[in-house]
Amino acid sequence: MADVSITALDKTYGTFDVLHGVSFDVADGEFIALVGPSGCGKSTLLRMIAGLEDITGGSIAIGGRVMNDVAPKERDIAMVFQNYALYPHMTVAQNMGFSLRLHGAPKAKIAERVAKAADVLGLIDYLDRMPGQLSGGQRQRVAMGRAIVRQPQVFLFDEPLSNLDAALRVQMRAEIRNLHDRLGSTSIFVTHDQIEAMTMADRIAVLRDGCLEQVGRPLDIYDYPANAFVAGFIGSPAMNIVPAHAAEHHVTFGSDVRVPVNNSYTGPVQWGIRPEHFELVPAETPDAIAAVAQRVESTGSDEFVMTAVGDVRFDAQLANRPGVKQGDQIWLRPDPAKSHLFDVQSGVRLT
Amino acid sequence: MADVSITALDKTYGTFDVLHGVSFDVADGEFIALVGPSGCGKSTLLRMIAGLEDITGGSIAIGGRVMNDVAPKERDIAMVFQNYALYPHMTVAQNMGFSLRLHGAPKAKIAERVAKAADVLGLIDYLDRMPGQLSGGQRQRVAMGRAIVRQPQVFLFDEPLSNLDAALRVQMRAEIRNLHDRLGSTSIFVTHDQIEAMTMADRIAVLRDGCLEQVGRPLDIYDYPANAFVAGFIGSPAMNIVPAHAAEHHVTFGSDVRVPVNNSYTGPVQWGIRPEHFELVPAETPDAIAAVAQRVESTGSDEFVMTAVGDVRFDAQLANRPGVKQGDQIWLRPDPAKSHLFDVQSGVRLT
Amino acid sequence: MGNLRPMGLERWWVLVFLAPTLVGLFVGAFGSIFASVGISFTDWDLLTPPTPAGFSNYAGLPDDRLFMRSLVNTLAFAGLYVPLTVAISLFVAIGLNRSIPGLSFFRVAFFLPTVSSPTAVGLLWTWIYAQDNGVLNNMITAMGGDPVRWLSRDVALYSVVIVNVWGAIGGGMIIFLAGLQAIPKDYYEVAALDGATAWQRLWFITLPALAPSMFFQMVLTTINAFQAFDYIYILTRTGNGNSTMPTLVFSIYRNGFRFFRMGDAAAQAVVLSAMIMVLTVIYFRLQKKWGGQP
Amino acid sequence: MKRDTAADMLAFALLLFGALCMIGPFIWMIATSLKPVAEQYDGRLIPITPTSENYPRLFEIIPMHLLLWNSFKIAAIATFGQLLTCSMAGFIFAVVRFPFRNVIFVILLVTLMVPGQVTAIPQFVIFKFLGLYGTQAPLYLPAFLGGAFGTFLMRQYFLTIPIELAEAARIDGASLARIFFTIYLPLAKPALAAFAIFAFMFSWNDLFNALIYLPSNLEKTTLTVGLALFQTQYSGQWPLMMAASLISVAPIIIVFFLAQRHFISGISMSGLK
Amino acid sequence: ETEISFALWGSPQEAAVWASIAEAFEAAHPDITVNIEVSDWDGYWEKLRVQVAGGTPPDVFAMDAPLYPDWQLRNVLLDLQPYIDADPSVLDGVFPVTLEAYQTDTGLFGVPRDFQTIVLYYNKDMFDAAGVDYPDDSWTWDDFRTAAAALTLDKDGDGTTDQWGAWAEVYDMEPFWGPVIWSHGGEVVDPASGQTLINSPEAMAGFEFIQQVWLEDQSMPTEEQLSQYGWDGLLSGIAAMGFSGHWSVPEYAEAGLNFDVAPVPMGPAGRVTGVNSAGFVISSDTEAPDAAWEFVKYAISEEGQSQLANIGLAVPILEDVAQSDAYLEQPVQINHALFVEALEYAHMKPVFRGYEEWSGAVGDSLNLAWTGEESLADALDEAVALGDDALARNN
Ligand SMILES: Nc1ncnc2c1ncn2[C@@H]1O[C@H](COP(=O)(O)OP(=O)(O)OP(=O)(O)O)[C@@H](O)[C@H]1O
Ligand SMILES: Nc1ncnc2c1ncn2[C@@H]1O[C@H](COP(=O)(O)OP(=O)(O)OP(=O)(O)O)[C@@H](O)[C@H]1O
Ligand SMILES: O=P(O)(O)OC[C@H](O)CO
Ligand SMILES: [Mg+2]
Ligand SMILES: [Mg+2]
Repeated sequence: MADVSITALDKTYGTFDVLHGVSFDVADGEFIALVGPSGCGKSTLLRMIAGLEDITGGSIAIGGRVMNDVAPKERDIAMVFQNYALYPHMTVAQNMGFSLRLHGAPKAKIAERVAKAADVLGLIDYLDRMPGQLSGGQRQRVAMGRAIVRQPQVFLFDEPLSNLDAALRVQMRAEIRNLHDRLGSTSIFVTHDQIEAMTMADRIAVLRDGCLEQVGRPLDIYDYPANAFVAGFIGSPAMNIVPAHAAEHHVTFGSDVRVPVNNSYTGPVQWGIRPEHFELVPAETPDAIAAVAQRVESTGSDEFVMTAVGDVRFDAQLANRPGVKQGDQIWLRPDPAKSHLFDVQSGVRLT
Repeated sequence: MADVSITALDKTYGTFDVLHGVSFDVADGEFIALVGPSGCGKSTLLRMIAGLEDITGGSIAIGGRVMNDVAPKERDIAMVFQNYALYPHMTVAQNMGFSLRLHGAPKAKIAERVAKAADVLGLIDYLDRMPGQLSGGQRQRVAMGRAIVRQPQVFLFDEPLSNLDAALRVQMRAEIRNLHDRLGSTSIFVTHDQIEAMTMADRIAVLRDGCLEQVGRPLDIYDYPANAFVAGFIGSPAMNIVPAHAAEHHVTFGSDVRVPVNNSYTGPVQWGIRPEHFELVPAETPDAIAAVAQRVESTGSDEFVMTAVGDVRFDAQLANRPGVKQGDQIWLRPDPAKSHLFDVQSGVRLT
Repeated sequence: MGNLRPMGLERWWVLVFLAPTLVGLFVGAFGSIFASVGISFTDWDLLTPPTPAGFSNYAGLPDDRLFMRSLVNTLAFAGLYVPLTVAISLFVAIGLNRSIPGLSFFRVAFFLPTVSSPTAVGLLWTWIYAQDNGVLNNMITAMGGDPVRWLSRDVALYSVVIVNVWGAIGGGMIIFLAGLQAIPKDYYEVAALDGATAWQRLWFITLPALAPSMFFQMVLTTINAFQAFDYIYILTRTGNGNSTMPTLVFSIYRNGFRFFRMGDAAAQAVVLSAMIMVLTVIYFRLQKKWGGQP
Repeated sequence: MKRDTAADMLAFALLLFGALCMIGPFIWMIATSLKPVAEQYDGRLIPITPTSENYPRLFEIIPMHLLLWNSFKIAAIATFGQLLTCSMAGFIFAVVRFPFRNVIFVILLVTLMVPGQVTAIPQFVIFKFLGLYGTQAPLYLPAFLGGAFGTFLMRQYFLTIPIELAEAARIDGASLARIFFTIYLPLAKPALAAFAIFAFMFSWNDLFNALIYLPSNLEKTTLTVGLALFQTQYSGQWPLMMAASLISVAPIIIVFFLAQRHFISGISMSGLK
Repeated sequence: ETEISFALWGSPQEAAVWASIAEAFEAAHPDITVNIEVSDWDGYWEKLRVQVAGGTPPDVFAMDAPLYPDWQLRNVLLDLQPYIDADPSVLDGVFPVTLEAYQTDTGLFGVPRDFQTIVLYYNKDMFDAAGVDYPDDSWTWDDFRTAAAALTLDKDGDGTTDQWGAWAEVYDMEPFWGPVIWSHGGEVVDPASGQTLINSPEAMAGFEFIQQVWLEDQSMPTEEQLSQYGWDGLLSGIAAMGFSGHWSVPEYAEAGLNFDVAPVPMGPAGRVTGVNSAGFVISSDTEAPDAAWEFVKYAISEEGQSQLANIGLAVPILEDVAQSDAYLEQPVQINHALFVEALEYAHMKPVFRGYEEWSGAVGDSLNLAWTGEESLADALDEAVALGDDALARNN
């Protein structure tokens, strides 16, 4: 049993509060993605779970046992560090096999597990290199390898794929998730990559400035963000959030733009709509917003159009590269079912 | 004038060849993205341009002057290191202002430029911190800041955004491109992020195993990849590439799947189709492929379906989350205009 | 090793930075190395012009009873002194790199013997080792034992090693303390997660990361061992400036500067240097094997 | 990280024992220096009639203050010279690649192995030729010509500083001199502190050169020479000799005390990812 | 205006005396300035070697007679014979035995400055306390042995000796074992034939006597014991008798000892003591040989010697001065005349090339006998073997 239970966790560096009363539980065998803006405390939280950082307040339990005062090595945890922290004096193979060696595993077994991990990670040719002779991505993979040969109860990953190219990432994503499922271990995975979080995790925890904003299943968070921050943070490109006035199944904003929404709330609101929930429609289509394309970026598959309606800026992501040009006048129809309303003050979702 | 001209560049570490005869030119004021799999030599190339790495063969010229033997500080270059390389004993502000200080800039000017960069980078609150007290993303931003306060002739960026969250990345992307345009400097930008490469760069250079595979404008590379490697590498999720037989505007593969293509080549080929160029169609639609969904991942906006047709695996990316479930029998129609054919042996594009 | 290749103006800086050392090397030390080798092939009394002697100075060494005795003494001394000094000072440094109460006191305590000139403390040790009323023998007789003749021919080696180690721990300690400071904390964190015990951290992380300091300390201690003079002289000297436990430098010093046989002295110095160099090369190898930077 | 308190306590106990062994002789030394001559052979640790008279007496017999000042002046200048030139050379050896680097470094190392007396005579001739015989210059000038020990020490330390820092600074526009002074030196504080102590100590304890170069009159010479003269003369008077020894050791202890807090750098090398 | 440098070993006090001599000299020779350099014994030779090898020795420097041949043979000393030939009266009245050491086949490269004969010192208080009669000229070595045994005491009864009958330096032949061997009819060394002679039956008899006093009776402290007490057993108050030259007088007096001197005891071959002299030499490289000679001449003149006699460290080389009040009526009142009388039965300390190395080899080996590590015979064999090696190396 290796469920992780975090209760009212506080962390302070000197006078600087990093975490404020963070609580959540990770079930045994669950895969949790931890996301949040840079500097919000993700690495700190992982390091506290690992036992590398003192706990200012609250508690951390693993498998039901409070770990606040337990040495890291007693916790049966493997961690991939954001800065890799490879041992510079050991080869790739030695780095990866180190913990098994510490646990007295027979040489053959170490070699076998290292070889297997190296194979998955595309490091077979580099096993005898020193870390100093590796590229950034290769180092990151070694750091990864060091964790996965361990097969511990709990995995902690701190942005383990950030230096890898797309193809490798996709492959690694699947490998990590497979490994997790095979070992039945519990994983906490810090990432800034939406896709990683959405596709790999059973649940996502969103952290902001040391506070937990929402924990939930990926699509729940995507579809029903608990507040404007989560709405804006999850999904890329980010949701458009516009101050507006809601009344009777529609919102109005700007000089007098009016769009339908599936919500009967009345009063001042923040209206949210994701860029991909606009449809490019012919001129004057009902409920469409007239906008001017200010900048167009193509991602290959899609077109990302930055527009403005009066003072209000919108981004829209249009499938199949319709060929919008900068300066074009276009009509965008928001999907009323995909609109979100948030409280003006608190940002909390209004339903 | 700061065009960068790279001619027949070779690099060897001991007996290990990292770069083989790489040649390309970067025009003055151009923004080039350098992409390629992990370990292909991107960082090495940047470091050679910066003057940090010996040139085994070939030459590098900046502004028409051969730089092979010119000290880095004479090259008027700023670089963001993949591993940051912040000065551990200097505060964030000192790190960022260091090069201006070296160039004898007045204090007020240093402070002003640092403040401005810190503002853009969201580091205002951290100016007095030491690097050791920063999160990974914050460190990366400091590394970034150190380069941008310089306003040099040439910028070299080595994966400068890899540790940032989506929102910040989008913002930084725009900021970097703006800065580049405003200063009129030349930029070479290593990234593993497709979107970054596609949206920021004037041209993309694709490197594989130390060889340059293709240099071209982003959409050209996306739409007309020069070979199967580039096709597979650019675009995420990656293009499906299937051994097939082409004849008369169609290809056949597997037991007897047959799909139309806009190409009259005849013979054995590799047929390529991007996941986003499938359409989910009702059963038995002409030209559609019958496939079984083996795994479905949702990225929020899209659905990513891994399917198989007999032994052949396909990935499809379907907009608007149609709600495919694992095990469903689905029909996918590839867009014939978006099909690519590559030579079986050489992988070269066939037109 | 850093491989920054200087370009343009940087080349001048390299020269400027090395200039003092190079001048020192050429003016002083360098000349004397070659001079020593050269002199070893001559007979020279320092005052009248040298006469060529071929290999005779070397050939005579095996028959020189005093030289052979001092060679044996030196090897025995080094064999004990080097490992003891390195090991103890390393452990002390590791101990003092922790946050324990009274750190400054400990540092000073361990360093005291190093700063004190042998002439000042050596006398003290003759008292500690004294046969009658010596501190050690007083303790032994108080416990009913027989007084030991600490500085007699048989025991002197050990007594002298103890004093020399005592005097060298502090020096090693500060080298290691400085080296320990340069080890990033990350490594210990990863190792802790990997399940390393304190000993394993020491063995697998601290020691390898300390390789540059260790290499330095090994080389230096070896050189010191082969050149140890002061304490040995003070503790074991006999009436005419000789010693009951003469070492190689003793022999070199006496031949060259007492008896003006520079040729013999130089030959012995060359033999001494050669031995140290062989050991240095061995350390180099060992260290490379360990994966560190030389 | 969590401290391991049991290990800390064990370490403390071991260190305490070790420290007592280390300072034992000094306690004896202090005790003896506080004894009247009549009690010097009584074998007791605690003086029966403690007296501090040996100290003032010492200053009467020899001009201690002048000797101390001379030694201090020479040691301070020499230390500065060593710190500067050895760390410069150590930096180049550790960071820069240049032709014959390893050869020169090995030759430098070999100089460590040559007994000091071998170099004494050529050196003497040079200083005599320069007209510096009889002045203090020969005691500190060589310190400005580098030295194998310090260069080796500093090089070993500089090797542990990630080379990327030098690279980043080079691109930032720093000359090698700037890299050295603004990046490497500040980061090498622990090693510099250690080396400073060594350099000071070497100079302070140097008897041979002081003997050879300085006039022997007690106003001009160093403490070591003064003490050597004094020791032959008062060899049976332990309390006096111990007082003299203590005074000669005290300044280095003070220097050590001042330097030792710099052993802890206060900067974790975390500029790198 | 000429400047000459004069180097010597000794204490600062001794330097002060020399400074006043130099002052008087300068008063008489206004055109010459003398710079005095004093070092302790070890430091003196160390410095001298570097200076001489570096080609810049002091103009005038002190010399110990046994070491003189080594220096002389290296051609670094100025031949003084021409000066003496020019003014033979300079050496008038000098004890001939002191000159002997400096005379060579090729000339005279040094002149004595003072001399030292070895006598028996004794602590009157200890004799009084033990009720033993003071030594006198009737004493034989056996009397010495008996008295020494009687004076060896364990005063506090803790089982260890705290007062010994006598002490002696074991290492160098000069104060003790040389006179013992000679007075037993033995010889020490024959430099001409390159032979060490201390294993002759006569010499053996002398050594056996020493061993009896030392090891059997334990009436003398070992070297280790001495080192603990600062070497000089009389000075540190742990021994009742000792053998030394005149140089000990000021020290003993200053330490407040109640002491006097007696002749060394007689042996089977009569009474023999040793004599040794310190001298002046002039560097052959000196730029001012005349001025240097003037100074040397002054220092061995009656005036200079009288002043020197007054420090009480040594015996003047001029018979007149040695008989004068300047020497005999020193502030410390002991039998000063005895040191001069001893010349009659004094054997010159051997002076030959390689003396230093030879004496080291012999001393080290003999030491093994005194510590009991080896039998006397074995130690002597080793001493002779190593001593002969050393002689061979130097010829
Ligand atoms: N000092 C070295 N010695 C030997 N090989 C090296 C050294 N440095 C780098 N390499 C190798 O050179 C190749 C190119 O490295 P480089 O750092 O340029 O890759 P990269 O394209 O930047 O990769 P990444 O995206 O992972 O950072 C890699 O395979 C790496 O292992
Ligand atoms: N040693 C320290 N002293 C003071 N503040 C610190 C220290 N370490 C981290 N911080 C601060 O704590 C906050 C949280 O840091 P943490 O590393 O947990 O962020 P993160 O969420 O992992 O960010 P990133 O995605 O950028 O890595 C940051 O604002 C950082 O500046
Ligand atoms: O992490 P520490 O402080 O226990 O030190 C690690 C040592 O190398 C183990 O003794
Ligand atoms: Mg982090
Ligand atoms: Mg790279």
